Amino acid sequence: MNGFPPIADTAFAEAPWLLVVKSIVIFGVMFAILPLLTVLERKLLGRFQQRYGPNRVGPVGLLQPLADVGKLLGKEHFRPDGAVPFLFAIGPLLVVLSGILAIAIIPFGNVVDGVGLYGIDVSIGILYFFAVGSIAFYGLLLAGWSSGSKYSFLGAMRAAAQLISYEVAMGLSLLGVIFMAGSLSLVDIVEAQSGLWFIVPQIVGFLVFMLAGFAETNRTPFDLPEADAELVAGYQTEYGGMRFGSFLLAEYIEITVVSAIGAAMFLGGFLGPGPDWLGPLWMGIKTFVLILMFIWIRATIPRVRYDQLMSLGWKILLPIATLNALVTAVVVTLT
Amino acid sequence: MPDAVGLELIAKEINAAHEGAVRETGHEYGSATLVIAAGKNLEVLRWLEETPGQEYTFCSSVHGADYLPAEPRFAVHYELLNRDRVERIHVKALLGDPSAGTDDRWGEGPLPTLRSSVGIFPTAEFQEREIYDFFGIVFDGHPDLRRITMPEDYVGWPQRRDFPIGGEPVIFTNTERERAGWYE
Amino acid sequence: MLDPRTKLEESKIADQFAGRGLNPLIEDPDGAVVTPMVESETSTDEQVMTINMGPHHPATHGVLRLVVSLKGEYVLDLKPVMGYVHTGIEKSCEQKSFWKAIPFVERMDYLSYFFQMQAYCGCVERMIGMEIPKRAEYLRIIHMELNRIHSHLVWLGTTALDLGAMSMFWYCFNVRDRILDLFEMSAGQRMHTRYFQVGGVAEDIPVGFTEKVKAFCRETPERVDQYEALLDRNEIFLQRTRDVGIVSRERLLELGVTGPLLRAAGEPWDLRKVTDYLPYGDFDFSVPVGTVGDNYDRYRVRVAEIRESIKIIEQAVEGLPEGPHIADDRKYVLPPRDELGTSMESLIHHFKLVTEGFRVPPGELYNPVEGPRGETGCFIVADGSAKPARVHFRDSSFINLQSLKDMCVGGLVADLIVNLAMLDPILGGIDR
Amino acid sequence: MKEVLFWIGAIGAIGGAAAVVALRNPFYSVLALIAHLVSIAGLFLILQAEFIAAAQVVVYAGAVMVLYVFVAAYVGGIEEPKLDAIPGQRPLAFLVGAAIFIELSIAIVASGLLALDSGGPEVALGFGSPAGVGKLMLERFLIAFEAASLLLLIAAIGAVVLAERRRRDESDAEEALG
Repeated sequence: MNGFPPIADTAFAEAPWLLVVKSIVIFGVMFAILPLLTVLERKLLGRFQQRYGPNRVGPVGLLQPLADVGKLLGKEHFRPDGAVPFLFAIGPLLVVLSGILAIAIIPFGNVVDGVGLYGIDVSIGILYFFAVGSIAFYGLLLAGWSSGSKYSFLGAMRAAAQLISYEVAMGLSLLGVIFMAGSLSLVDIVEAQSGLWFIVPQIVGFLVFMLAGFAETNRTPFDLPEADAELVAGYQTEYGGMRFGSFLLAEYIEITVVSAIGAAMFLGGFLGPGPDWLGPLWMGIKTFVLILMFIWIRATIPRVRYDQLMSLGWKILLPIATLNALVTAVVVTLT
Repeated sequence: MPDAVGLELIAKEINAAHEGAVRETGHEYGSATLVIAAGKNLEVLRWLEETPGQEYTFCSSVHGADYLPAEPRFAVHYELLNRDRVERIHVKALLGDPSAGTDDRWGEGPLPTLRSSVGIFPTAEFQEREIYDFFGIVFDGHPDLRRITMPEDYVGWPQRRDFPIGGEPVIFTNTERERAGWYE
Repeated sequence: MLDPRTKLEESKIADQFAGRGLNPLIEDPDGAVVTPMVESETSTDEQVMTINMGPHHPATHGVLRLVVSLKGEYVLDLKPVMGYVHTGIEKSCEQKSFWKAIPFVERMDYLSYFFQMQAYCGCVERMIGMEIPKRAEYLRIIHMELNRIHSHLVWLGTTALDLGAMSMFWYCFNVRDRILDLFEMSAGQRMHTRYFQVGGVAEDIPVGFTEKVKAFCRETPERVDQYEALLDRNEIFLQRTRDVGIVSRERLLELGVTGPLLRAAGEPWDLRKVTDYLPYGDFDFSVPVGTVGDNYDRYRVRVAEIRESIKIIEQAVEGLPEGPHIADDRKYVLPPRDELGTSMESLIHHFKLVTEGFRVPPGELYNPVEGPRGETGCFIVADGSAKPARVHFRDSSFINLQSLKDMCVGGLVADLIVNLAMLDPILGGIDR
Repeated sequence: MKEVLFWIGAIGAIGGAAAVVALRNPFYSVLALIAHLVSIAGLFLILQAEFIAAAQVVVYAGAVMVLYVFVAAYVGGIEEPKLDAIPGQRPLAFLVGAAIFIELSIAIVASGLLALDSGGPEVALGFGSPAGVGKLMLERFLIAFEAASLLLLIAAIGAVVLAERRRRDESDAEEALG
C-alpha cells in the first residue's frame, strides 16, 4: 500500500503519475475552452438577434472573456450586511466544485497506448455524476439563503426545488441506457453503442434527459431561479465580482458536463470513423452540437412559469421516464 | 355632448332634485360644463350616472385647478362620458379656500374639503390622491388619501398658483442633515 | 378626517400593512430589502412575505415600485408606489408660453409623444378656434400611427423579454429603429420631435419620405407575421398568457381603463372611431377586440392594432393632399423663414410670437385623443395671457395602473410580471 | 496517503456529528449533518466501497437532507421554548447517553479492536460493485428489501394523509372564524 491508494474499483489500472498528468491536461483543456464558450454563446446570440455580439476585444472578440474576467476580478467583494459571511463565500465555491468534479468521469476515448482517455473510469460511473450533482444543490441554496435577501432566498428555493425534481427524472431517463449497456461505467456504455447509438432506441430517454438537463443547468426555458424579470437574478442577486463570475463559470461547466454526458450516453461518445486516438475529437464534436442546442433554445423560447415547471417535471417527465425504463427493462430481459 | 338647450334642461332637472346644486352652465368650444356647488358634488355625479336618459357612466378624468385671484379659488373637474351617445359632460365643483387672506405659501392652513367620488367612480382613487397631493384638497371618504407623486413627507401643495417656485435647495442624502427644515 | 396631515402621520404605519409588523413604505426607502427574510410575525401558520418590487427592479418598466405581499408564490396584496420620476411637468408648463410648452408635454409619456402633442395642440387649437389644413391633419395621422406602432413594438419587445423570449426584444427594436429613422427624416429628431405645432406641423415632409413610409408599410406586416409565428404557436407563451390576469369588462370600465386593455375585454371603444379630432373617418380600418380579456387577448389586440395602423398609414400616404402644412394665421403661426428678410410685418409677427407667444382667450377645455395606451386627454385652463394657467394630462397608464391589483391578486408572482408587462405602463407618463 | 485521508474523513465525521448536537441554529445543525454524511462517504471510498459512497451522497445528501434544509431554511430561527417536556429529562438524557456509550465501547473493544491487526475480511472480487449489490438485494435478500420498501411506501402515504387531514382541519377552523 505505497503511494496513492486505489480508491475506487477501476477497470484499468494506471500509474499514479499518469493520473496526475491526466487531471492537469483535462482541467487545462476544459478551462481553455470554457471562456471561448462564453464568447461563442454571445456571438451566436448576437447572430440570432440580428446584431454582432462582442467584436471589439481581440480578433472577432475572442479576447472578450479575458476582459470580462479582468473586470470581475477588479470588482469589490461586496457582501450585504444581512449576509452570513462564511456561507456567503462558500456558496459559489461549492457550485463550481461540483461542476469540476463531474468532469472526471467524462470519457474522451478508450484506452489508447496504455493511457485511458478519461479522468477515471469507475464502476459506479453515472452514479458519481448524480452524487456530485447533488452537491451543487447546496451551493445554490447556501448562496441564496446566506445572502439575506428575499429575492435570493426565493431564487434559491426555486433552484433547489427544481434541481431535486428534475434529478429524479434525469436519473430515470438514463436507466434505459444503463439497462441496454448492462453497465454503469461510461466507457462501457459508449463501447456498447458501437453497433447503434442509443439515441435511436432510447429517443424518449434522450428527450427527457435533455429537458431535465436544461432544468438542471438553470437555462432558458427553465431559468426560473435566475429569472431576471421576477427575481432580479435569483440566488446571485447579492453577488458581485469574481464570486458572481464563479456562478457564471459553474453554469458553463454544467452545460458542458451535461452535454458531454448526453453525448456519451446517447450519441455514441468517442465512437466514430478513424483511429482510436481520434476519439476525443468525435466526443468534442458531439458535445459541441449539444451545447449549440442549449444556446439556440435560449435565443428562441420564453420562460415557463414555476408551477408549470413543477408539473412538467413531476406529472409528465417522471412518468414518461419511468415508463421508458420499464419498457426497456422488459425488452432487454426478453431479448 | 349635450347641446346648449339640453344642458339647460339637465341643469334644471338637477336643481329640481337637489336644490341649489348647479350654479351655472357653460357651453364653450363644443364642451358642456356644469358648475356645481362643492357640497353637492356626489348628488350631481350620481344623478348624472343613474338617471335614465343621461347615464354618464364612464369617468374619463378627475383633475383639479387653481384659479388664484378668483373666488372661490379651487375647482375639481370631473369629465364624464356616455359611451353610447359619445357625449361628454364636464362637471366643475368650485371650492373656496379656508385659509384665504393669510400668508399660506406652505399650505399649512386649513384645507378645502370635498366628498370623495371613489364610491361612484372607482377610477377616481388615484386621481383624487393626485389632486390632494398637488392642491391640498381633502377628499372626505377616500379609502387611502396619501400623497401619490410627491414624497410622503413633502410639505406644501406644489400645483397651487402661489406656491413659491425657484430657489428651493434640493435635499440630497449628503445634505439632508445640514438642511433639515429648510422650508421653515 | 379633518386634517390630512394627522392622517399622514398615522399612515406611516399604513393601515394596509397592519398586522404584518412591517411597513415597507417607511422602512426600506431604497427598495433594497435587507429586512428579515421571512417575517415570522405572529404565531399564525401563514407565512406572509412582503416584497418590494422596484423601484430599481429590472421588470417594472421604469421606476415603478410594487409593494407585494406574498404567501409562498401567490400574491395576496399589491400596492403601486410611484413618483420616482416626477418632474413637475404640469407645473413647468405654467411658466412657459403656449407654444413653448409643447416640448414639455411630449416628454411625459416618452413612447407616445405625438399623441400628447396632438392632445395639447388640438386643445389649444379648439380654444382659439383654429382650423388646420388637411395636409397637416394627414401628416399628423401618419406620424401618430407610426408612433402607435413604435409604442406597441417597444411593448412587445419588453414584454417578450419579461417572459424570457429575449430575441423578440431585438427583433422589435430593429423595426422600431426604422420608425425612428422616419421621424428623424421628417422632424429632425428621433424621439420627442416637437413636430406638431399649433396650426399644423412644424415642417413639411422632405422629398422621399412618403416612399420610405410606403416601403416600411410594405415590409412591416411580414415582420409582424414572423413575431406571431414565434409567439402564437409557442406552447410556453400560450400557457403563460392564456387565462391569466383576467379582469371583467365591467370592472375595467369602472376603473376607467381605456385602450387595448379595454378592447381586449371585448369593448370596442376607440376614440378614433367615435370622435372627429382628426379625419380618421377618411380611412378604412377596424378596431380589434378580444373576447375574455386575458393576457393573450391583450397581446392579440395590440398586434392587430399594429396591422390596422399600417393600413391607416398606407391610406393616408396614398391620399396625402397637397397644400400648406400649417395654417396661415400670423397671429398664432410663425411666418415662413424666407419672408423674414423681405417683410417687416412678418418680422414683427415673428418677434412677438417668439418673445411673448400668442394669447389664448380665457376658458378651459378637456381634449382627449386615442393614444397607444388609451385615452390621452389634455386639460388646459387659459386666463387670457400667453401662458397656460393650468395644464393637466390624463395619462392612460396612470389610470390603467389601478387595474393591476385586480389582475394580480390571487395569482402567482411570475404572472404579476406578465400582467404588469401587458398593462404597458410608462412611468414617465404616470409620474409626469 | 491512505492514513491522511482516513484522518481527514474521521475528523470530518466526528466533528460534524458533534456540531449537529452542539449548534443552536437548526440550519447550521443540518449543514453540519451534511458535512458528517459526506465525510462518511469519504471513509467508504477508502474501503473501496464506491457504490455505497455514491449511494450515501445521492440518497442522504442529495435527497433526505434536502428536505431538512428546506424545512430549516423556511422555518429556521424560531426559538423553541426552553422547557423540560418530561420532568427530570436532563439527568435521564445523561444516563441514556452514558448507557449507549458503554454499549458501543463494549462492541468496539470486543470486535473492532480485534480486527485492528488483521487485513480485514476477505471478499470476492466485485463485492460491493453495483452488480454485486444488486444481486444481493434482489436475489438473496429480496423479501427483506421489498418489505422495507413497502414499509417506506406506507410511511410516505401515511404522511400525506396526515398532512392533508391537518390542512383540512385548519381550513375548517378558518372558515369557522370568518
